[in-house]
Amino acid sequence: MVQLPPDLLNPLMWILALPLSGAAFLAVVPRWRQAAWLNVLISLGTFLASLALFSHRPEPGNLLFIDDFNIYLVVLTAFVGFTTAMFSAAYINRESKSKRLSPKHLRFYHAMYQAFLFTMLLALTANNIGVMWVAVEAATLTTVLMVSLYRTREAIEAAWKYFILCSVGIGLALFGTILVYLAAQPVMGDGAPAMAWTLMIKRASLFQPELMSLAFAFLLVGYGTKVGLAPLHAWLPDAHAEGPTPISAVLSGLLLNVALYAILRFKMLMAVNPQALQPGPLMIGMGCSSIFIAAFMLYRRGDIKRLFAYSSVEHMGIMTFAFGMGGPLANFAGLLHMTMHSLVKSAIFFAVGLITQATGTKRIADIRGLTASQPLLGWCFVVGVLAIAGLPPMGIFMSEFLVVSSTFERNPLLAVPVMLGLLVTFGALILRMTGMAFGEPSPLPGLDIGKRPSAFTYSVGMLPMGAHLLLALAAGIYLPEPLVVWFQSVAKMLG
Amino acid sequence: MIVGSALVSLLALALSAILFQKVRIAHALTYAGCCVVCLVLVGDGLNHMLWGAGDGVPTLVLPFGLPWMKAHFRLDALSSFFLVAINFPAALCSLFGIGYGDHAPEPGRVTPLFPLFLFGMNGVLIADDAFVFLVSWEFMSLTSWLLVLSNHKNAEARHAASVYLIMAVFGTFCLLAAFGLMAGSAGAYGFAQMRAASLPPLAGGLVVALTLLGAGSKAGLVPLHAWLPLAHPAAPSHVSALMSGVMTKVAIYGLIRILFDLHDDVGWGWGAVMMVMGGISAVMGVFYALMQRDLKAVLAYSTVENVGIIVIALGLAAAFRDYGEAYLSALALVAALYHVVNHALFKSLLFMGAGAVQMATGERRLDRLGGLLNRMPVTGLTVLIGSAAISALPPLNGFVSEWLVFQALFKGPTVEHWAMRFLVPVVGVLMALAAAFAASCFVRAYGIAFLGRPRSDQARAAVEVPPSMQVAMAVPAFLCLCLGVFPVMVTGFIATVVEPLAKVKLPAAMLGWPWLSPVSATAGSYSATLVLLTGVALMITTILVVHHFGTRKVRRVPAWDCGHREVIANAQYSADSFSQPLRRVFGSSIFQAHEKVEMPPPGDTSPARFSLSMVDPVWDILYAGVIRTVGYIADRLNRLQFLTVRQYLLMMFMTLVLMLLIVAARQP
Amino acid sequence: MSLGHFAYSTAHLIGATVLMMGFGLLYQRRMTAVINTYSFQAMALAAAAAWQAYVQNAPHLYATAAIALVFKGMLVPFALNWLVKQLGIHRTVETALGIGPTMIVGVGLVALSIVLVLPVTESATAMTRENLALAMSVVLLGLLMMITRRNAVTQVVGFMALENGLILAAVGAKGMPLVVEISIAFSVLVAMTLFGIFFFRIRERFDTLDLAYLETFRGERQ
Amino acid sequence: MTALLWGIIHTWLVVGFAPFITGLVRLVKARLQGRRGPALVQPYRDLWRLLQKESLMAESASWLAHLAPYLVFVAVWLAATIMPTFTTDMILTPAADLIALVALLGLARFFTALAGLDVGTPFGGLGASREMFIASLGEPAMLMVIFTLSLLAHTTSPANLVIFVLAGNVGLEVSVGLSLAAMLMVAIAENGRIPIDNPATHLELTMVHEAMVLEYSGRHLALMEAAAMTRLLLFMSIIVCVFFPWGIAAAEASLAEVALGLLAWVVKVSILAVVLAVFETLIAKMRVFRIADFLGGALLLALLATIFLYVSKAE
Repeated sequence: MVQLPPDLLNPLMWILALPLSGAAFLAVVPRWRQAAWLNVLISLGTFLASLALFSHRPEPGNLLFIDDFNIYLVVLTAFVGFTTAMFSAAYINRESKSKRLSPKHLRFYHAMYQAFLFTMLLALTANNIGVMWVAVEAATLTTVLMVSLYRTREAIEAAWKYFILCSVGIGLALFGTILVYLAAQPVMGDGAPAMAWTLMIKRASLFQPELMSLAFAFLLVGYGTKVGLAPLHAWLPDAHAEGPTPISAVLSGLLLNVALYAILRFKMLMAVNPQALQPGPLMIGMGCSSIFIAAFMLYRRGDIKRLFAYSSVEHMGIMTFAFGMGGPLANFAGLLHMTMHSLVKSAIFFAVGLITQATGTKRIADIRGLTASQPLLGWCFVVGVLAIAGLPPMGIFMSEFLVVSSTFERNPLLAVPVMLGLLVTFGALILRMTGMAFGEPSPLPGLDIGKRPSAFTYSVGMLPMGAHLLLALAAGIYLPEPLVVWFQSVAKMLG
Repeated sequence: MIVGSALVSLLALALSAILFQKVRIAHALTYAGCCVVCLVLVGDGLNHMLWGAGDGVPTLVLPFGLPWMKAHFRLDALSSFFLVAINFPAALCSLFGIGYGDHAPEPGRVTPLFPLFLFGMNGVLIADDAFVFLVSWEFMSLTSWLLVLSNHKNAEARHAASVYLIMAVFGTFCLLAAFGLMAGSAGAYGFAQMRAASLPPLAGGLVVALTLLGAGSKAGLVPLHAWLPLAHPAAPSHVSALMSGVMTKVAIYGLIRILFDLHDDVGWGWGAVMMVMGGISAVMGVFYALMQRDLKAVLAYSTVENVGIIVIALGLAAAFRDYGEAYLSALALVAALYHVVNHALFKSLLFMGAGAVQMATGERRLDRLGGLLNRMPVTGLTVLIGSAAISALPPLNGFVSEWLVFQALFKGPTVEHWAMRFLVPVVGVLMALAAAFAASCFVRAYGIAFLGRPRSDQARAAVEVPPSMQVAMAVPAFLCLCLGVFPVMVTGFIATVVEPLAKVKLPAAMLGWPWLSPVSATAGSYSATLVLLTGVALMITTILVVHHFGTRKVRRVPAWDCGHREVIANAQYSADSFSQPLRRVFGSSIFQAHEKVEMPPPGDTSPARFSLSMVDPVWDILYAGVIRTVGYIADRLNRLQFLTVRQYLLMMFMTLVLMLLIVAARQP
Repeated sequence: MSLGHFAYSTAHLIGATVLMMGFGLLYQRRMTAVINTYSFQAMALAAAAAWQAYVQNAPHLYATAAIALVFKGMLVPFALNWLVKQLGIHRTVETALGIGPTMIVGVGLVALSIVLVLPVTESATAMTRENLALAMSVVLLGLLMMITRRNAVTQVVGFMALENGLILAAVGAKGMPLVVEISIAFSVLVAMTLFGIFFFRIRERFDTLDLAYLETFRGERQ
Repeated sequence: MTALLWGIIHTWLVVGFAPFITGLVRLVKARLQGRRGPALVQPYRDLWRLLQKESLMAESASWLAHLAPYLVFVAVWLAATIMPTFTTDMILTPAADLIALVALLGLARFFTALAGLDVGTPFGGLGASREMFIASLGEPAMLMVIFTLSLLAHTTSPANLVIFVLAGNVGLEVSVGLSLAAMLMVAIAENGRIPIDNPATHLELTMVHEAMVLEYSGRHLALMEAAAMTRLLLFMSIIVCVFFPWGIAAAEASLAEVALGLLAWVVKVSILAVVLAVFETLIAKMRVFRIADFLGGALLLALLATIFLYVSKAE
């Protein structure tokens, strides 16, 4: 179906073709070691291709397009996909030693990884809201398969929950999409143009306001389920907790962003339509409820991966809140927060993966004194948690500062629940982290399974985490001018 | 700009300390480097304060932080004053650290953070916009938190650290809110714009309240003090000295910067609130201190007291200013700043002394010490001077500042409002009580730790600490004396700092040579120099007379002790027995202090046991309450984790229906 | 014009049939009856799609109709019956909410969707509008069924009813592209669901694989 | 010039006259108890004898024990020199005010208590603990009295205070009466008189001040005793000069006036001494923990004094 622009110089083509073909290819590579490294190479290629977008930005086709908004999400996705692939190479290496995954599973895993990247990139670059929907649904299916990879009862349970909830959510999202089409069709005429975003945005002010409002309700609930907004978040913690850690990293770091991206696209359509329902209040409401529920859920978590999954819920809540506030400053804050959260949260999941492999447990109570037993890993973990908790000089402090201050400009009362939620979250994270990172170190049985990781594997495992944290730190201290200009233009787009 | 380069070099030091933490000498070198940098900063601050007035206020803008706002730095009189007041003790602590650093449980976790901590504190002082201010503020909390965690194997330290960081972030949020309100809808986060802006009364009140919460929680005002006595003692002593003697001053700086510079229309009512908070902090702080058995805990609680005194003075200043008494307000500010300097000096001195004791004996519990004055003469002497100074005894510096505060307080009734007039005497009582308690508190601490006979073998085996540490303690001790004897030297400088804030010119005669007569020529005056000279004269006469008419023979004999000689060292008065009368009188009601003596049954040879229990009402009511609430909500919400898919679908359905209803509701 | 009117009333009639079937699903107490009702609904949907294909003369909708007829109308019911036999699932429907109340809620949902769609008069063809109201009702009823029915198979049926509503809306939307792809995508989803039920041996509950296991699960019971 | 002269005379006077007052109190008490009692000059003899004796120092004592008596005596003496007695025209009066005076007494107390703890005997500790306990209530009460007076006279400097009162600006005020009462109570407590403490007791457990100096002998003890006597005189002259300042000579007064002032002071102080003796014979010593109530009462009176001041100011 997808007729790509003819010239092979179009990076967009490569961005999509590489992971797609990679998926097909990896599905037949017999030896998982090569597969792992091929996976890294393909992701690297995708990343480079995405970088090429800066130099050469293709004209928007009627199926695919690149604009200021999605270009940086594409690059971010490709980058995190690449680093995660690196980490996963090291991670899988250790997992196979501990005999948890058979080669067959691993082959499947790598194929699915690329397929997943493909679907996300497709969703990001799709110009047609229908195609975007299909891509998101496909992303769901692939991740479901990866979450159930370990075939433990927990994994299957989690995958099942994920599958059912998200299928229904997807269904509602589709209904919303149809409604949007119906709203657009009288203006845009029949057929594909009425689903092509670039064309719609131009004339969205003429769309049927009632249908648009109705559509947004369905879209917010539908895609909101995938964003993990409370109270639609139920699938998220388990899916994060039971799947392989690299998948948790990309789930939190990328998939949630993609879903939020979809909501934002429709919000932009709403925003230019004066009579339609104002999306802001709804999003603010969902954001606040997510922040609060997640904040208090953190206190009773005993499982390290669920802990950070809930923190993802909280952060998606913050972003939704920020975008709901709207306005250049709040949108800027939201975009910055999106980026920072992707980097830091995936870094934390990398750390968590290494920690669980080292200690052989996911129970927070059994993890102690990491800074003493594994200094480098432990301190990286500490830095990551401090960053996600919003302490300077990491970037998240800046974005949260912006969120709160922009709220103060609009409506100081709204800042109260946000700050309260942030404080509660902070308390929970600090208490848990102090317990895990400090104190008398706990034994590390995990390291005795097989031999200790070779220096190479170790560094490959540590590198992505370090890179992410360094980027977050740099952003917290100094945002380069072009990036800022760019963010600001996007913020203006978001209205 | 010197400050900038100095701070950068601090970062460099931290980095090198991280890299070379295996090398033992690296620690000493790092501390030496910190010492030098701090001295440079002191010099720069002095330079700006004394001669910098001419060439305007240096400012600097760096392309960091918020892209469209950049990072603004500014070094005005107030900043440079605090630069001096903070970096000088910091330099001493670094000097102390050269000898002491290796004795921290894990030096590798302390040395690299030490310069970073200094960096954060100095950053707060020179910040000129809200973002830089908050980042440095938070950075300061962060680094000090890690320093508290440096002996992380100990559960109390971990608990203390967590409480500390959470409280710190709470404070930061309050400050953030205050700044947000001051920035207003324009989102003007530069201090310059904030000065220009004027707020509606409600917002103004909120700003003051939030600032009190934010900076107060860092300074350790009751009831926000709970973290302080946990965290300060938990850190290595030279860091405790920094946190107690220096970091609390940074908090005071924040208070002054916001309430007297950025948002300078604080109603007298808020001034009264500050006075009450200060008074309560002073009394409760020192009373807690009087009950502590741990030397460093005593010092930490006494920090709460001194912060209270400073805040009383600040509250007075605010109230006076609101009533147009610019001159008295300036006087109160002078008193506050003077006490800031003094407390920074003697509190760091005392903490270093405690560190020396800990290094020599490995003990912090008072009841395991004793007789150290004979074994550690220098430490003993310096700590004695420090104790006398913090007990506000002439001719030392502590007395001068408290005298100034009293003088200002006695003018309180000029604020012609009945509430103020009845408040002032009450606060006066509180402050007088605090002063008296402080004296007995430090008689107790010093007498039990340094005098009498050793209560443990470690104390018996104690030896004096290395010279570098002795110097680090001797310098502030000497300064305590100088600042006490020549206050007029300092008050002049402080006046130059205060005048721009209070917008009034202080007549030099009032704070000048030969005596301080701040309020008016006849309203009471104090000339420490004359008093000291007379005292010396009288002392010489006494000695001459006594030795001329009497004999000078002294014979060493066993202690008489009314005939029955007491050989057991533990039969001496212990810390608890010393504080018993005050505990009986005040403690039983407020703190439910409860003494229990278990006598063994007749014929049983086991010893009688004395047990003492006290509770902290503030913690029980406030903090435990919050913890309970959060726990309750968490438990209720936690059920969401254990529902079935169908119920989750139900939640989803409800959300959808709710949305649809909203959409339906807003249709025509 | 007469054809327009006729076309409208016919489409409306078929859509109404689909909706009726939706209510029927809520009403049925016996498993086999539920499955049969579903297949009827699917066939009605097929008819709707075909009619729309004819009216809008959009041939690709015939494909949708075919999928609906063959896959949903025949294969799926067959598979479901087979599953019921294979897994020995109860022949009666377990309800979380009684039949009567469920019907009442259903009526309320239909009312809600009509209220929501009514103001959409201007410029939208009446055909779309009525169609939309029906489709939304079907979707909501499907969701309602998933919530109020305990039994695994009935819940799958609910999910598929929801999906029928979506397809109904899609075919009703004049000239909407990708309808075929979407219906295919959904068929995949449904297939996966059935596969999952069979593979994971979900007997009674959609909720969890194993009721007794639910408590100990989720690593949170420390 | 005269200021310097009067200052020097005053300085020696307060020290030289102090033992006489102590002797007077003892004598009157003895007579009231039906004993002949010691001669008036007995305290001088005691001090002299102690000076001659060699000083015994406990082995466990540190250099602080040697230093303390000198410091204590000088501090008290200094405080005494600040308080004008027979003329307000003295060189030292501007050098310090009443707050400083309180602080100087505090200094003396600080080192007495430390000295008590230094040897490391139970009784020393007991004395120190109780002394600080008493002071921690007495000092605030005294400060509040000073606060009242300063509110009245707008000064904390004793000389100006006396001048103000002499000028007759102070009518018969409730607050003045209250603060006088408070001041008397504080004076009793600070000087360790009955009912707070018994300077003549020899039952260790009832001692406060004596318990601290228990280990001292020879010249050290002499200094401690002298300090105690001077403190008694100081408090008496504070009371008489602030509350009954009649006869005190003002600045550039004639010789005769000064002589008159001197005489007036001697007489007033002696009367007060007799009153004290009578009071002490009439009253019994109270339990240690009752002291809190006693001094708490003093503190309350002082506070009331300020409040009444506002009341009277108000109308």
